[in-house]
Amino acid sequence: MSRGLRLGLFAVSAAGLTALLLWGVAGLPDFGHYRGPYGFVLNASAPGERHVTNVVAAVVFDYRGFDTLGEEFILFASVMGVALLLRDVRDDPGRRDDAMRSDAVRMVGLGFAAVLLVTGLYVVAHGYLTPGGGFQGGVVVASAFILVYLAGEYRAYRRLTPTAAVDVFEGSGAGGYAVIGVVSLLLGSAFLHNFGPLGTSGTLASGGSIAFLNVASALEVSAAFMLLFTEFLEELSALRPEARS
Amino acid sequence: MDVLVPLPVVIPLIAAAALTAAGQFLGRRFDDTVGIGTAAATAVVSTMLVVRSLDHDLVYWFGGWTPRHGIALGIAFDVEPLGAALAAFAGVVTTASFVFAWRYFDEVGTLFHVLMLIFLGAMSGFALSGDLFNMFVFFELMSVCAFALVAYQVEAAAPLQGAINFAVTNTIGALLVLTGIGLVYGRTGALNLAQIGRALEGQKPDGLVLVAFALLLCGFLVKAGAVPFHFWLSDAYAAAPVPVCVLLSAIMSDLGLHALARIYWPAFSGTLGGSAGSLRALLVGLGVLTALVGAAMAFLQRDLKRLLAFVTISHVGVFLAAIGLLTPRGLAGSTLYVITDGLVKAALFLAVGILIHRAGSGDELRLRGLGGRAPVASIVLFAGGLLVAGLPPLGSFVGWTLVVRSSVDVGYGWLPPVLALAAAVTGGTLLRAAARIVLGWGDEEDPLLSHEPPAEEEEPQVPKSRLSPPLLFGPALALIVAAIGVGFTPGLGDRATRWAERLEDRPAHAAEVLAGKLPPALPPAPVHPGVAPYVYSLASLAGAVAFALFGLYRRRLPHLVRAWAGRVLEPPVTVLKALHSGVVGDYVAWLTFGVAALGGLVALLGR
Amino acid sequence: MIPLQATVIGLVAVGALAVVLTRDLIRLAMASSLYALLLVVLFLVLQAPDVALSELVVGAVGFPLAIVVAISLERKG
Amino acid sequence: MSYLPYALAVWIFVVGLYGVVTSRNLIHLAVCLSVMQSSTYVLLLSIGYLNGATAPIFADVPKGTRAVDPVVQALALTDVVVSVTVLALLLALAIQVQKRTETLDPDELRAMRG
Repeated sequence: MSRGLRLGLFAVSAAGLTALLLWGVAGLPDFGHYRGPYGFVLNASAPGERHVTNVVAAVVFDYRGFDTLGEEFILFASVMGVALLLRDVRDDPGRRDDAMRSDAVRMVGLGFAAVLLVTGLYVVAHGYLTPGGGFQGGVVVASAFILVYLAGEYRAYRRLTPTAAVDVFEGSGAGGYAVIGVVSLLLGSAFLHNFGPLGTSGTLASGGSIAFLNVASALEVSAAFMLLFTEFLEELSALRPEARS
Repeated sequence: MDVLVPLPVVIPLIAAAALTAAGQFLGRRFDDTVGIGTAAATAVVSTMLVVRSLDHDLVYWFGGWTPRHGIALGIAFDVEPLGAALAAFAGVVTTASFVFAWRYFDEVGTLFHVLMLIFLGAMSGFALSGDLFNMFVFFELMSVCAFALVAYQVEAAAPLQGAINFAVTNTIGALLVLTGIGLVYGRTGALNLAQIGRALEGQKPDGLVLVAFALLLCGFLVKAGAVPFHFWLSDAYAAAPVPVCVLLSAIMSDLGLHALARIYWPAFSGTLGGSAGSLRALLVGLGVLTALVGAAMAFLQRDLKRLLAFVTISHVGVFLAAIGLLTPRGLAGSTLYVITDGLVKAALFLAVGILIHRAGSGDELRLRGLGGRAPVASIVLFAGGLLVAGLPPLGSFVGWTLVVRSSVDVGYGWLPPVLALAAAVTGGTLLRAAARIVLGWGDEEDPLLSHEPPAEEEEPQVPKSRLSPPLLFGPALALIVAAIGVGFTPGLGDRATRWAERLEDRPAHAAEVLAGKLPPALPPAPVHPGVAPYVYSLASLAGAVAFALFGLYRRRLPHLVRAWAGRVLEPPVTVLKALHSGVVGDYVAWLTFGVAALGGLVALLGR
Repeated sequence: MIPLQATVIGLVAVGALAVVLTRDLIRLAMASSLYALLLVVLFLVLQAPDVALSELVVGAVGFPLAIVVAISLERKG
Repeated sequence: MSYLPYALAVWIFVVGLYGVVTSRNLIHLAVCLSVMQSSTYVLLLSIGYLNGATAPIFADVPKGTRAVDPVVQALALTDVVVSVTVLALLLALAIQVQKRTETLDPDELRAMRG
């Protein structure tokens, strides 16, 4: 099909699709007048039942915790997939030198990395109290390590994140989430049923299993993003002409 | 709640994670063993679920969040025998694929096994889930694994192109599904299918309901590969390595169709039931179109993997037509057909894998007369061709019987002959290939067929000594035998109809899911097929032989006939070939067209 | 609907169009980062801080990655 | 006016689709696909929004405060992850395409047709 023909077909179809979608959304309740019931029921019951202040976290890790298991494995599978697709350019990291950067850049970069690491851990830890949680905090923790790389400390980065070890974290994070569910089964209740003490709302020691699932998720996400970065950065450094010589 | 229910998902996922964490420290044989063991265990657990759900559904609430006052708080798995059978089937095919792939992929360590296991877990979850958004999650999980597995052979351009076309179209399909979910949620405030059904019950379908249903329909049809959403499928399946093709072709496409039934009956039948007649016409029409386009394109291929991909599309059309009849018999027949036919297609893909391995090519013309190098593959090719053409009473004949009966029940007596024609063409194509490869019949060149596939770099070259024959041949033979055997299970068709009835009885199903009220067990529903299914099957078998001979000896026809046939057939063939351009922009344009057209028809017919 | 929400909605609408129409890769990377930030603001005014934080970390990490990849590929190509 | 956020979601979806259909560069195509994906976040979050309500986080708020729907937010979180994974896979594919065929134009990929 020529590009003109394709564009014509698309233009006609897209007009129809737009009309269709607009007709569909016109049947929704007016913006700002959500009628429930699902979310409202959870808003009313979650703080009392689950002793968490962030209901979104309760939905993510408990009421709909099984979705999150799937989500963890989507990320996990995509990391494995990217590793499969980019497997042909694994050069030996030991032979490559660090890029030349000024000491100031290094110091600032490493300082930022430390700040990011602490921030990330904080975001993870308070996930069921305030906005944030395993996913968001995990990405921030991973980006702390990336900053080490960007600051020019390639060898330090590789020492901090040897692929074999990160693989272990990745596997135990994703697998750990599922294993926590299996623990519930072994205790005789439903998969992913809460078994930890609920604790006092508003403190870190609250939420029961949510806390464990949150940590497993953070482990998986930070390892996943580190692996993704390593794969792409290796690929790029292989593309750089100076790295080949 | 039955403790087995989460296991078909959880076992493969935990095994995949453990393999990632520990596999790099252990040997290759360990990976293979874990893969086979896990897939087999999953198949066994899913089979146990079929048995346990024979009398009533197994409803499982994750986290123990049972519904309160009819409002679902958590996610439910709703295990019924047909869905559990599909999950068990996925486990069986994955096991066969792992056995075939024993030390097949040397360079990638654990990655192949990890992705295949996650893929298996995702398929099980997709087949069992009773929650709309949870289905989307497993839909995406299947996709992500499949994208990467298709592009396994990154050195060649074709797998990359196939994976890109696959990834882009299926991601858009998933977005259509998600938009549909959003609309449904905005209206009903529910994600559980039974609860959605109760909320929509008895309402006159308005724009939102019709559009939401159309979006979900189109999204799942993209995954299934129905016309005009099918273009990605032939590119992806032709480029994927054989052990992956087996899974994609035998089960993934058909799961999309089963999802349609699982969504339509519990959630939408209460509001769209009034226009079921027009909806039936739409779905059956689309199914027939898909069956014929797929069959015609299959006939034009010489690359055996691409040929089988188009056979898959044709069969998706048959199943869509059967499910689209919107009767219990249609659904039961379609599911039985999916499983028996999936076993055959898996065996055929493995036979192609054996040919590539033993004779160095997957190209029909280049393999002419070389079948002797792989006798087992030759047997499988012939048997598969006959089974696809419809050899009564073997293989998919049980499902076929139900489909024929159901078509007559709803006044679609014209449907079985048309589907038999599609079976004749696909079966004929396979018999043509088998005769050419094994017996050396036909010409050495055939300009009608598409271009020669790129040189055989698509399969990893494994040293011949490394693969012991039983591991190579065993799975293909076992699958063919299983396909023949399933048809002999006594009373299968009668029982399957009852299982489908349970899914389609919306009020009883909702009471069971949301309030735990078990329905009474029903006795089997006898089918009494009469002679019609035999007649159609024998006719399609005869047609298949005729098509095979036509494909092989077309040039020996009288000159006048050839000239006339050329003038009539050439324009549509050229157009059909040109439409499958391999360009992702074209495919997305067709996808947009399909959504607009189908959505428009649903809107017109549903009101 | 408050004016703030309407304003942000308008900006996001323009942002999406801008991203799609940008064909130069380096500008595309910048446009998409900006678009991610606009989405963060939209999610905040829709009272969804968790999603906003997610989009922020992904926009701050994912899109820059796309930038680096894009630039390197183009320089090489 | 009260349907504006929903219309925005439709707009983003169609605009992104236009980008995908016309794209001459796989990286641009991947970004357009994530733009399309953002339409679903907008749709979900607008559906669950409630006038004058707070976020569903009950730290330091008086009891009985109305909050927006937490479920759509959980769905959107999953959606964000899906978007990232698809972007990562498509970029990896794009890198390989560039290496094998020296082009990023999807229209130039002609290994399979007919």
